[in-house]
Amino acid sequence: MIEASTDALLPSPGSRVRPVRDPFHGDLLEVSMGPHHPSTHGVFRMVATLDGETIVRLKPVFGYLHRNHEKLGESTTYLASMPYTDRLDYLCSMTNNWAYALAVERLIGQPVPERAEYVRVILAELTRLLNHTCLAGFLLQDCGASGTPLMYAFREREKILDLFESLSGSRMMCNYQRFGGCRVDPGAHWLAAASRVTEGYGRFLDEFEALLTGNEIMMARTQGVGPLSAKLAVAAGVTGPMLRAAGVAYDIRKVDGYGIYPRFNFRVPLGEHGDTYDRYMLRILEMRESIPILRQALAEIPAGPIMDPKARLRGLRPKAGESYGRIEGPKGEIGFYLVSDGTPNPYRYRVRPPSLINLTILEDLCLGRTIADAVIILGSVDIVLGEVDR
Amino acid sequence: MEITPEQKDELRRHGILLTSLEELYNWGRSHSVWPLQFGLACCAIEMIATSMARFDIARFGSEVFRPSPRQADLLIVSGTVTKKMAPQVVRLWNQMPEPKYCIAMGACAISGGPFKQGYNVLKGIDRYIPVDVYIPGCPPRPEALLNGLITLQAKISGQSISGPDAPRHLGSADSCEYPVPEFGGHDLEPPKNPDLWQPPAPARAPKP
Amino acid sequence: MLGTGLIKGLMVTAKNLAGSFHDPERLVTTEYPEQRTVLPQNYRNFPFLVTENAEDPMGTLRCVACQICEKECPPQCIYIEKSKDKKADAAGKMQIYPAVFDIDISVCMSCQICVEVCPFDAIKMDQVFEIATADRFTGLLLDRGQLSKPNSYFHQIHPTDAAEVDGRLAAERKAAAEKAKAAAAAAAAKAAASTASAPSPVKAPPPVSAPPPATAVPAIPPPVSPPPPPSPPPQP
Amino acid sequence: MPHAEPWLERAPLLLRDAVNALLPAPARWWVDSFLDIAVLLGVFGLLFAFLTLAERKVLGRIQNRPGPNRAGWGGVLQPFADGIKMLTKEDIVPRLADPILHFAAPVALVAFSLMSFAVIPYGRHLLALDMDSGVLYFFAAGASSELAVFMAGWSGRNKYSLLAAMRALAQLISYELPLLLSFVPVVMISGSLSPSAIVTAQGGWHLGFIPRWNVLTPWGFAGFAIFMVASLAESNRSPFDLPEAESELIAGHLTEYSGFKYALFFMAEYFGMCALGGMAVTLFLGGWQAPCAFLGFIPSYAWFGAKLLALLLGFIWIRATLPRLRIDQLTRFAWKFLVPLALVNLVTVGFWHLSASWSRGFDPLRWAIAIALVVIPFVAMGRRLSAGLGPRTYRFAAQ
Amino acid sequence: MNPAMETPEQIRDRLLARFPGAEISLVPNPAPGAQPSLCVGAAHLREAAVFLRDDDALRLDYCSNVTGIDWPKPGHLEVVYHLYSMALRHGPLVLRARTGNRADLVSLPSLTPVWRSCEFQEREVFDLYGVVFEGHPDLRRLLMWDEFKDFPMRKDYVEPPDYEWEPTAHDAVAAKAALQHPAAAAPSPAPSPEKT
Repeated sequence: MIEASTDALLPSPGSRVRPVRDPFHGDLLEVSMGPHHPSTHGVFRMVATLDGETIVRLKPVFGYLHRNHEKLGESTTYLASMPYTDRLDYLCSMTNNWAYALAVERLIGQPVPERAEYVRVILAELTRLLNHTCLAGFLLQDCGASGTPLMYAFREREKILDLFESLSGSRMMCNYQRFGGCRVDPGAHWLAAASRVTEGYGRFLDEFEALLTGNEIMMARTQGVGPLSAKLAVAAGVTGPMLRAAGVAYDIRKVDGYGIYPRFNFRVPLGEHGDTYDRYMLRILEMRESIPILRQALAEIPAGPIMDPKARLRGLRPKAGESYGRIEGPKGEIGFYLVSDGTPNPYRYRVRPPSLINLTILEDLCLGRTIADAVIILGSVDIVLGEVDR
Repeated sequence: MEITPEQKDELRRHGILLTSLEELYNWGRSHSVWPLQFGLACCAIEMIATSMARFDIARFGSEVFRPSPRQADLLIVSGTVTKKMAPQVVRLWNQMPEPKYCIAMGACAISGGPFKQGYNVLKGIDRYIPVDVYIPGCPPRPEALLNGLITLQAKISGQSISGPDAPRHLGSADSCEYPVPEFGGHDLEPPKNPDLWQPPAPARAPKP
Repeated sequence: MLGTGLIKGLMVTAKNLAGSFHDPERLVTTEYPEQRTVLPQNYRNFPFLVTENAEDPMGTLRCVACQICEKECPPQCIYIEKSKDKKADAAGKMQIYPAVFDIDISVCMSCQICVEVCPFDAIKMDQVFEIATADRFTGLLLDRGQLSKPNSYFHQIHPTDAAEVDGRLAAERKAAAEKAKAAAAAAAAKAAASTASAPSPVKAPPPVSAPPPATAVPAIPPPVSPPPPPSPPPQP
Repeated sequence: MPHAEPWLERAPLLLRDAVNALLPAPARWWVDSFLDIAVLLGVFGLLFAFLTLAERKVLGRIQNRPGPNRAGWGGVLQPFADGIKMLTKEDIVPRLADPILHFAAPVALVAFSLMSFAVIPYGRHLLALDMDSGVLYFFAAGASSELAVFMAGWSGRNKYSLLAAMRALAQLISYELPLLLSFVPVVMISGSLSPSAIVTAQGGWHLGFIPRWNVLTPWGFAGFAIFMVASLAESNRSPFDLPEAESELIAGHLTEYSGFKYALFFMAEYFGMCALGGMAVTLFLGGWQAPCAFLGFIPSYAWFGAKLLALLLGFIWIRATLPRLRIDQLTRFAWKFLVPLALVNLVTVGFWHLSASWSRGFDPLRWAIAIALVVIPFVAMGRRLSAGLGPRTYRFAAQ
Repeated sequence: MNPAMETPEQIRDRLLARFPGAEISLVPNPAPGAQPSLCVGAAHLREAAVFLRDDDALRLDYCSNVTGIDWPKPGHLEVVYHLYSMALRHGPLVLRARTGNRADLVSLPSLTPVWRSCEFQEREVFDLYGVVFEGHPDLRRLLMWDEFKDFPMRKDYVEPPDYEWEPTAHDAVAAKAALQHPAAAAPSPAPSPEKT
């Protein structure tokens, strides 16, 4: 364990940092959780200062998975960055693909055929199911359930992964979307398989909720733990289910209406307390809302080309300019900001990482709580280190 | 009297189990490889998937993912090791008790993989710690990890506990502590462990 | 409340415990080394080079060393050196061929971009994933010999793709042959001796039906790619 | 039993007599004791080995997978592979650790949990040590394990271990009280602290077919439930596995233990589980008594074993399902819920004892009052404990 | 869908009216989206940001994205903020700020006091580009370790020499390796490989 670095630790504006006691007083214990810790979801590190088991200061430390995504994006072509986006948030490669494709399409003014838009919606919603399922499993694992919810979650995840694999060729690193459409056409066979998975998902959610949602221990652990106020959430740029759990109705699918989302009829669930339980339940509810979207998309998907015939695969040289494409990823707003200088490589390739920005308020949520709470609060933020550190 | 493997097979066929201490030792080790619960990046998700119901690494007795390195036998380096993370990985390796094994899972752990040109990415964990099995793939399928585990089990079973081929931990001179790199102003110091990492000379000069 | 939630949860697990003995939905394990999941056709792991003929893999590589894949490969794990000479390909047309074609699978990210950008259908994705090895340096650098696999293998792992590719190639070759024939006829009609048909574009090799001119063409002995010989390290 | 005991029932006695016959009288006491110890160690050692396997298998089945099945036939040899590996692992003692305590903690823990095995009556004739106050001895031995856990957590010089040690102390002391209170009713009813007497008192059948086990009375059921919850906590099992909370404290007090010392902790945990399960069987489930008269031909130790295994399976089942509590909730649960319930249960059992002389016709009334005495405090205190918690309804954004 | 927001031109004019003398210019964007951005001088950046956040017609309460860009050509570092409004559900407005140069005049006022979401992102820009944000509550390196001296996302950053084993080296890698191993990249490496 490395000691925390220097103490330039003034409270952030708006945070409820309690004044830290004199460090020479000697009654505080500093625990470095991570980068190798079972429930930091990767190589995240929190330096927690404890008074007993109560957290009086908690500083996240990043960068243990900083693999220079943005630098690499500047040194490769636009197309070559696509497979790298898979590895950002490695649970949701399809939505990352989409956000990146959207940014590039805006940069070069590339239309997308109707069928591809539908396929993108289907894949994005499947990704949402997958991500939220995994999150629920991991969160309950952090609560101390010994593997069972996670196992059930991964059992269902495998079904979606099978879909992804048979469509794109890879379980996790799909690299499926292209500027102006998608790579291969999902046949009728695949769409039928997707329908089967969609129809079976409600049953799984029922079972999963029966397992632990009504569980008294689970409620005691999560209700009232780490409440996030709407005001702080907006100021801190929190997005995604975390923001909506705090009661702010802001879903980019509704606000931006990117792709063909305005055609879909779905509701946006909102939390009231903004606590860990709300964050967990919001994900469950969003999954339940994703099912009708999937159903509608699978029923309405038109025939037609999957790629814009004029779209170019190689040799993309956008004119100098910039664009920002963002979508509602499962974790929040995933955005790509591209600056082109007319060369085949982006001049600046920036990823707006929802997980990193959602972590801004981690300390605020954890102060005054115990280590056990910090673990589940972190779990409910839903981070993936590939995206936090990039 | 020396017994050849053929004779032993013959005896086994007749129902006579002939087990040496060595075999028993290797059998025990190879069927009880407990991995460290240690995920780095994308491959970690596939590692988790391997321990889940569909693939079930438990069948090989390896589902006991221990969170503390003190109780683990196997370090699965599952993902990109950044330079910021490398000292911790080496430290974890040093904290594990012998006999211990290391699997480099996925391209990043082997060589830095797709991210090897990054400034903060270690170009292969074998620069600092000895790796027993390399599993290429990005990420390797869970089956590929199982295959790597089987390869490792075969490797353990093939070890002799004496003689020049004895595994590292049975040689007395070795301290089994690997130097932990330190953060420097521009890179890790040292950037590699020269005792471990001896790449063959480059096959060719870079293209002009 | 009052423990009903706990009991509900216990019932779920009990159902799964009982179900694991009779319901395949509740015992989903594929016992890997003995049983295998059927890999979908689209599954990709590492690239391989398609050869037309299993008998003579080095002589019938589809690859013409155009180096597009090398340029487009995101992690830059392909290394190609063009041959200095030309050699007849499977269709008998003289082509440049890759004197060296290495893929470092310790770097490859299985993204399939090389396959997408290849105009010759020469590189495709393999499905072999059981390649765990203890050999760091030579075991993970695949050379031309290890990479080349016959078209029949491609048919075996990606039947739909392979049929499509074969159809396309056959059509192209046929078109090229007709074009060549027409050109030849025109040329003959003109009887202008000096204008031989220019080298046709790479996309249009001669018809596949043409007999492999293995004897007619002064074939260079198929260069068996040697393992990269060591040379003194240039770096400190 | 009116008829002669079956051969199997007497088998242990016969074995002992056979051994004794070979020995001179002065050596008999020593040999008998050694025999007891050896059998206990052997049986529970094997039970420990196969319990780990069973846990992994059952957990696997609950999680839709088969669990270990490669080592040996269908995985039976898995524990032995683990054992061989554990025995041959390097034993690391951190440089800053207290080496003596670091060594003593696992040894003491196993020793304490083994001591508790002495007083449990495993069968009609199977009891290592027949003490008049065996139950007290049992809980005294069990309580000592707190010391060992604290030793383990403190000696490793690891922050996580230290936190775990603190948690362990808080947890184990909190749950000693409900554990002890929950068996007082049994003592009140059977009038003895001797385990064998308690088992004997549970012999026979109501109405000819309902066994007179303590668990089949209102107070007995409540006591049994409290006892089981408290023993889950005492043996650090999920949902009370806070000291080694994996997702929070790495491995808690075991963080710095490797090799066989770690295996000893593991062993102690399972021994503790077996001992507490065995005591629960003794106190509430009629010990070695058969549930029906006509099943009396099955030897008593088999009944004991079956009941013990059922309880252990329950432990595993619970572990597979429930998440973990937080330390403050854990202690609150003990002090504000279990202890008051256990105290109320004393009232219930007092009433039960006093009303024993009521005539047959009042039996339904007697049961109703006793059940009310159990259920009403349970509901009242449960509501208070879970005040503010509950399922929620969610609203949806208009746009 | 986004309700209409004032155009950047209108916003610039209102800002100029509110802060006379402030350096505020419109940066055109030739891409098809063609949304120009506002470049605000460091002196008035904080006030302009507060105005944008609190103005009733704008209410840009959500700073989504903070990007650093290195421009060695004109010779400055640039920080780009993408602003949205959660209250009025419109956006984005792209706000830019530029440092004086890339060597010593690299400080800009921090916008973390205005939008808390800038906290980590500004730290990241500081870490990777070396822009010093004045008034940031906790300006430390975010991703790299504290002892690190370089700013790796700048265009002129040179990576440390660790390209010992590059079996497929070419192009960019080769260029990097050549920088680090001049001997290997010399026109005629003495022991040339077997290439014919």
